[in-house]
Amino acid sequence: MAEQASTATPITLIEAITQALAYEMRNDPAVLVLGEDVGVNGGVFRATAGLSATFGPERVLDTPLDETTIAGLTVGMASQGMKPVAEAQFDGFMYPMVDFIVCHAARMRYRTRGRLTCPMVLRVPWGGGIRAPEHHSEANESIFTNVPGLRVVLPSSPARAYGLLLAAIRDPDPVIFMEPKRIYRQYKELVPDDGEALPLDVCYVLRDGSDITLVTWGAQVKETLEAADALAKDGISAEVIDVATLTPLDFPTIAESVAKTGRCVIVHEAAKTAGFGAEIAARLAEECMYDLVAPVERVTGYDTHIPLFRLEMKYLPSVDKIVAAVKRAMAHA
Amino acid sequence: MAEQASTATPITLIEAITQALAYEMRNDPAVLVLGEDVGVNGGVFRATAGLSATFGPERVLDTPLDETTIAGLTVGMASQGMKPVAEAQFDGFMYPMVDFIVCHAARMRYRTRGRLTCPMVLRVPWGGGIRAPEHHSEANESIFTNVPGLRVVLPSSPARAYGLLLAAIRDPDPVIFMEPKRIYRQYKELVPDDGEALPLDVCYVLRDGSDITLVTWGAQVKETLEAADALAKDGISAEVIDVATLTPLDFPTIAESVAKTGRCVIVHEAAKTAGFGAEIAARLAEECMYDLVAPVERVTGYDTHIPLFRLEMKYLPSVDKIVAAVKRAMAHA
Amino acid sequence: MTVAAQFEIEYLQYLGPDGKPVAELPQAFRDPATLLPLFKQMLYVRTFDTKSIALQRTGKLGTYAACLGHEATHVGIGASMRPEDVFAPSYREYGAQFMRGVRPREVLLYWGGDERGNDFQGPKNDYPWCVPISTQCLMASGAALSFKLRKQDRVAVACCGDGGSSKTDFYAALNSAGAYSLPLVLCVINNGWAISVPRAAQTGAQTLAQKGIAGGLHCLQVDGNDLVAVLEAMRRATLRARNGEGGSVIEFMTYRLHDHTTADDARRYRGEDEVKAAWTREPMLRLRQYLTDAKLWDEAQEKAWLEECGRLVDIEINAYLETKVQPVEAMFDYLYGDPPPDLLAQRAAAIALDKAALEKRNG
Amino acid sequence: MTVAAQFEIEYLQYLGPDGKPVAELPQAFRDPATLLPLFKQMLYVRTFDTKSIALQRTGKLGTYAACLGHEATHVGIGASMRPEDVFAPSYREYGAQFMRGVRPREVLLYWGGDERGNDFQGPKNDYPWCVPISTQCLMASGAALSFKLRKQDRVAVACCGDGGSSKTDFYAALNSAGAYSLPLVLCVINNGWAISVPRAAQTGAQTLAQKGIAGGLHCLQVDGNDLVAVLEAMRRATLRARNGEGGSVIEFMTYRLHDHTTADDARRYRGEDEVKAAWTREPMLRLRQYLTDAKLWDEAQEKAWLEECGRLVDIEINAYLETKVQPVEAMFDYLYGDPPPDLLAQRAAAIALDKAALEKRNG
Ligand SMILES: Cc1ncc(C[n+]2csc(CCOP(=O)(O)OP(=O)(O)O)c2C)c(N)n1
Ligand SMILES: Cc1ncc(C[n+]2csc(CCOP(=O)(O)OP(=O)(O)O)c2C)c(N)n1
Ligand SMILES: [Mg+2]
Ligand SMILES: [Mg+2]
Repeated sequence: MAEQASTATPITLIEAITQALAYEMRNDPAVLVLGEDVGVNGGVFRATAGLSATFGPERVLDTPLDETTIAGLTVGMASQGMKPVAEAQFDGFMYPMVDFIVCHAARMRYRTRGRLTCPMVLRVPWGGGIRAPEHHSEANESIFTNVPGLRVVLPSSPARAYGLLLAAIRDPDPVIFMEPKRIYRQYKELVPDDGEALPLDVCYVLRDGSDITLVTWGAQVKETLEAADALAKDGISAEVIDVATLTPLDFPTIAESVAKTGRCVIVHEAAKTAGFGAEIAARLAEECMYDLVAPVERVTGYDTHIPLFRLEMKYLPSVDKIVAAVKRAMAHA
Repeated sequence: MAEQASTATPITLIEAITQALAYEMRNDPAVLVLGEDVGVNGGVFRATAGLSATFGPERVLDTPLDETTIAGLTVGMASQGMKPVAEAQFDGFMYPMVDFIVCHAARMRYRTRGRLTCPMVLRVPWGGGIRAPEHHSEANESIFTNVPGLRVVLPSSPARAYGLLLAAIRDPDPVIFMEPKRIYRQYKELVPDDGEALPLDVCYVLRDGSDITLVTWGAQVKETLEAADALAKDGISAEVIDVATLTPLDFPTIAESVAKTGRCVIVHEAAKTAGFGAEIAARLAEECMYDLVAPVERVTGYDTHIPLFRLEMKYLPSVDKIVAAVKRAMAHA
Repeated sequence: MTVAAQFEIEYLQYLGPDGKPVAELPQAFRDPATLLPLFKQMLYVRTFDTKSIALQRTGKLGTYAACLGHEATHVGIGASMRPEDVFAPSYREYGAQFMRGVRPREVLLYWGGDERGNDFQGPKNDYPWCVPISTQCLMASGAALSFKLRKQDRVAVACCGDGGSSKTDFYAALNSAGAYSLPLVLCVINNGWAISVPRAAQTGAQTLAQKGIAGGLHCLQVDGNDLVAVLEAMRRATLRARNGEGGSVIEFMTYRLHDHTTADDARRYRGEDEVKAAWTREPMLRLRQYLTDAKLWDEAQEKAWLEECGRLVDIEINAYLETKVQPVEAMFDYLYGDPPPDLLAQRAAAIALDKAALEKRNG
Repeated sequence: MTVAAQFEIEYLQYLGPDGKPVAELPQAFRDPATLLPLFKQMLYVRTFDTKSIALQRTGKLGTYAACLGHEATHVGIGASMRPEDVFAPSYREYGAQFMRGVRPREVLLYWGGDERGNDFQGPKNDYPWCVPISTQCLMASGAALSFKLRKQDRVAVACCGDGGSSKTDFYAALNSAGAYSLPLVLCVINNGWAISVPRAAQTGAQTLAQKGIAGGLHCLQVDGNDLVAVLEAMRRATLRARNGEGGSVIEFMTYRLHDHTTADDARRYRGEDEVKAAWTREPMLRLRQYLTDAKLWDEAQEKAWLEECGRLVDIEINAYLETKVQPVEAMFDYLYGDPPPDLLAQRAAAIALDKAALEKRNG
């Protein structure tokens, strides 16, 4: 709830989102929130819980049920001096927004030589693993990663969610902000409501290691850290990097790690082919070939749709799959 | 023109498209064409010229001006036993189709366990270099390459256009068929109207070489072959592969070539980051590390939007850029 | 003043909330006996709905979208179609689907997280449940176009909600149906709410029926709690469609008596009073009264039939509960008609992994 | 029969094709002197259009979309707006844009392949030309929403074509304008054709104006070749918008006298007769007659003014032709407010490459 924003109790990732929204709405009158059910209902995941009561319905707009509308209104408002934070209710409902994001949001500044800009954020609960119905479990970040002019951000902890969302709202350009819904409530941490934004083009080294670099983002950070723990028991020291800001990509942090470890496994839940992991592997092939002592591996979703929930966990990368890939990499010297 | 279909004169790539459409419309009554201006007008690029006259307006449907509509009607017809070939007038107008392509076309078979299917083709004039207005020059293939259930095809010669379009129409699943508009009329070749389809998951080795593998697709095949010619003069033997069917990818053909040459430069006109070249480089990093004697390079569009036409040629990969990349690769032994 | 165009939207209601006729019943439905099997079907649907909710509450089903209160609209729509027509549902029109031969166990499988729920054994060409709102309307328009082009005497019927009528795909459906004069019936089931967003917030239009005017379609607004009105509206619309007179938009006024889905808590956003009032207008009440007045129904019959419904639904529930999870390869086997080599390799790897995990688990 | 809703669409026309009033002129435009500057502006626009086409034909401009025949509609729309309003054009409403301060050289730069054409020195908040059909309508709805939320007395005006009125974004614009009761005027410029597709193939609706009914908007159909009708329609719609009465859809009936663009050949798909007939209804003819009848205009004045127009347009053309191509880094410099390091590295590489190429060329 917005009112609890400044208390010093540990909060979940989703609460950190709410806290950041409330902070920035207090801080900047140009900021407003819009989406389906974001008002009185506080969002289907409660990300906007309390905001309507605190800031009023004119700053927390329930929209008609149409994602094209949400995207178009958002671009329209952003290009006229407001800072809208739009919500797509689920990842699978984002596709009708692609046109406005690609043709207008990502190009407004470019097209008008800076005369008009598009400082907006599109928040999207992202990814699988919550036993939800169809189209509620998609890891579709790569729809946007080849689009210049956008930023694609995907935090994986309450603190990073808070700091990166603030940064996204303040950024002068459109940011696609994907939220790993599977870990919305995974754990709590202290996130001071100090309005401190995090940088938008930095990868986070979550764990130091010397034998192999594990690169991941989103909910998979959980499995990857667990895999690193398991590997440690086998004497394998894994460095874990949360990419967090996919595009523009902070490759130097990854390169530096691989220069040290010589090995890299990339973990993501989107399908493998042309998933964003490909870009990281490609950069490694281009820039770090002489550092690598083992082939790069990607542990990803299979090249099929994430199944309905009876099978979905078999689709997603798991600790076992990560450990197996690392062991294959460690077999190279 | 459809009527000239069986004559034995050399034809351009765009004429090969028309020839394939006419062939398959004669061959299969379930095939129909729809899009904006495809009827009497014969399409803005004349791809459907003559088809309305030959097959009648019920098989060559002008649609209302809405790409969502085109996509939705196409999926609706395909799932009820027809084989629609839809046209998006230009690459930049394809984005509103993404929702139907991703949520329905690519999933119809999967979702219904094979009860309903979606045998459709979406034809799209693709890419830059024709001094066209805004949104008429985009290389946006990677919007679709991470989507399971689709095929993304991109021919680069009249013969391949003919054979691959036939294959695409006959394929039981949705195919995104992108046509490099810059080389629509680049040259003519003899394309017998024999109804012979080409396989849909095969890369084409256009030129044999031993020193380096150049992997490309679409209009860039032209510059890449020219670069190979230029390199030959310098004593560098470049193998040139036209990927042609991006997804599902025929990686073995590429791997086999790189096993021989030890070097690879990937050329495409889309922006670099998370362009489809990343997937090929990633596969090389995973599967061919021990074959590579030089880092992989990508010669691509920059990570910005293709500019309006006064600057567009400076955005696109050029022979010079390709040659320079090859020379860098050749410096590694 | 020069007038360019004029329009009028008719409202249909035959049975008032108290079960008394408010207008002369249409010829086709004047004999109450024709309504009896449909009333029984409505009771069956409600039984199914109640048990499904219970199933979800006890953890045996995933999120479930109830149809409480929509029974007259759903059953009436299903009853108005021919087998060869095509139905494109959203996600709660079980009443219509049962009339078309979809089995309750399929509904449960779908909400139970198993794609086989969409592999209807009955209506082979009907569309599966459709989560992306209103996209089914446009697919149905495409289906209708395919019927027209092939000169088939078939109608496509699509349902969406009041919220769904804001979706651009809904507009695309009516625009294309008008442009090609297609045999399409767009059923807008106005149950007052789109999750937490009330009907009034969706649009400035006085009725949702009038959206059809934008495409030159036939428009009707009907009392969706009145089975007779539903049947009559559908009769007119399907007749027009079959006669080549083109598409219709019908707005069915009903009410969502349950939460949006089992994942929702409607108390957050709507008042008790509104729900209480809606219960006085719900569809069973009036039809039961009407049939009772016509001496076609009584309490004993109802009791017996409800018992039978319970028994029938339990058979379906058991069939669902007994359906084994698909093998891991099921996620690969329905993606392409002609699966590519890389995918087959992933499939083999997944099977191997699964086997290894099983062996590990079994010791 | 119970009626749920009724609608009527008014048609506005004041000056017939022969320049004689067909109805009493509205108060605000009864003095012909108010029309004179707008007529002159229409002539200026036509001069610009003619010269631009010639420029394209001689290879000095890229594809160009002419506005021949649309002058009354375009100029009338532009004349009805206040500077602080926001205009969202499609791609041929130069007449409206010139009224708002867009310079002809900017139009030429845009069609000449240079993004700086969109960096209007005049109306800083107006939208740039919009190639993806009708998306400007929905952005304008967003702009209108931002005005309403900030309690600014501003109106957003968007234009699209008859074809554009089929686009889902157009529907989304009217739906949202209705839902939020926004100060938005949607101008549908019905020129009979969407490239080769005639108006009749776009929709089954008798008028395009009636699409507004779908969103509960105010709807009007007007003779778009009659400047007075255009002005009156816009006056009513902007007044409603400013009074908080919400959005409007206005259909302007005009005709595309030229090919779709210079890349098109309309003879492929439309008959000469239709075009010939349209020339008798074109907007200059009647307004010239009306002003001549009012003794405000004569041949000599026209000749002098056209010469002046030619001179003025030539200044703009020369300014365009003299504008140097942007440096290569221009493709990097307006992408992000805060450009990332990788992009800056690409920028540096592109500059170096360009320099090397230049040096190579220069020996
Ligand atoms: C494209 C899309 N956006 C959002 C959702 C999430 N969602 C599911 S149902 C629903 C409300 C639907 O309301 P309505 O159309 O009135 O149908 P009802 O549920 O009332 O039957 C929403 C927003 C969705 N399924 N699809
Ligand atoms: C989304 C999209 N699809 C297709 C096109 C190609 N196109 C450009 S103009 C046009 C026809 C527009 O017709 P209309 O809306 O009537 O406007 P007019 O050109 O007649 O003014 C088309 C199909 C486009 N620009 N954008
Ligand atoms: Mg509803
Ligand atoms: Mg037009």
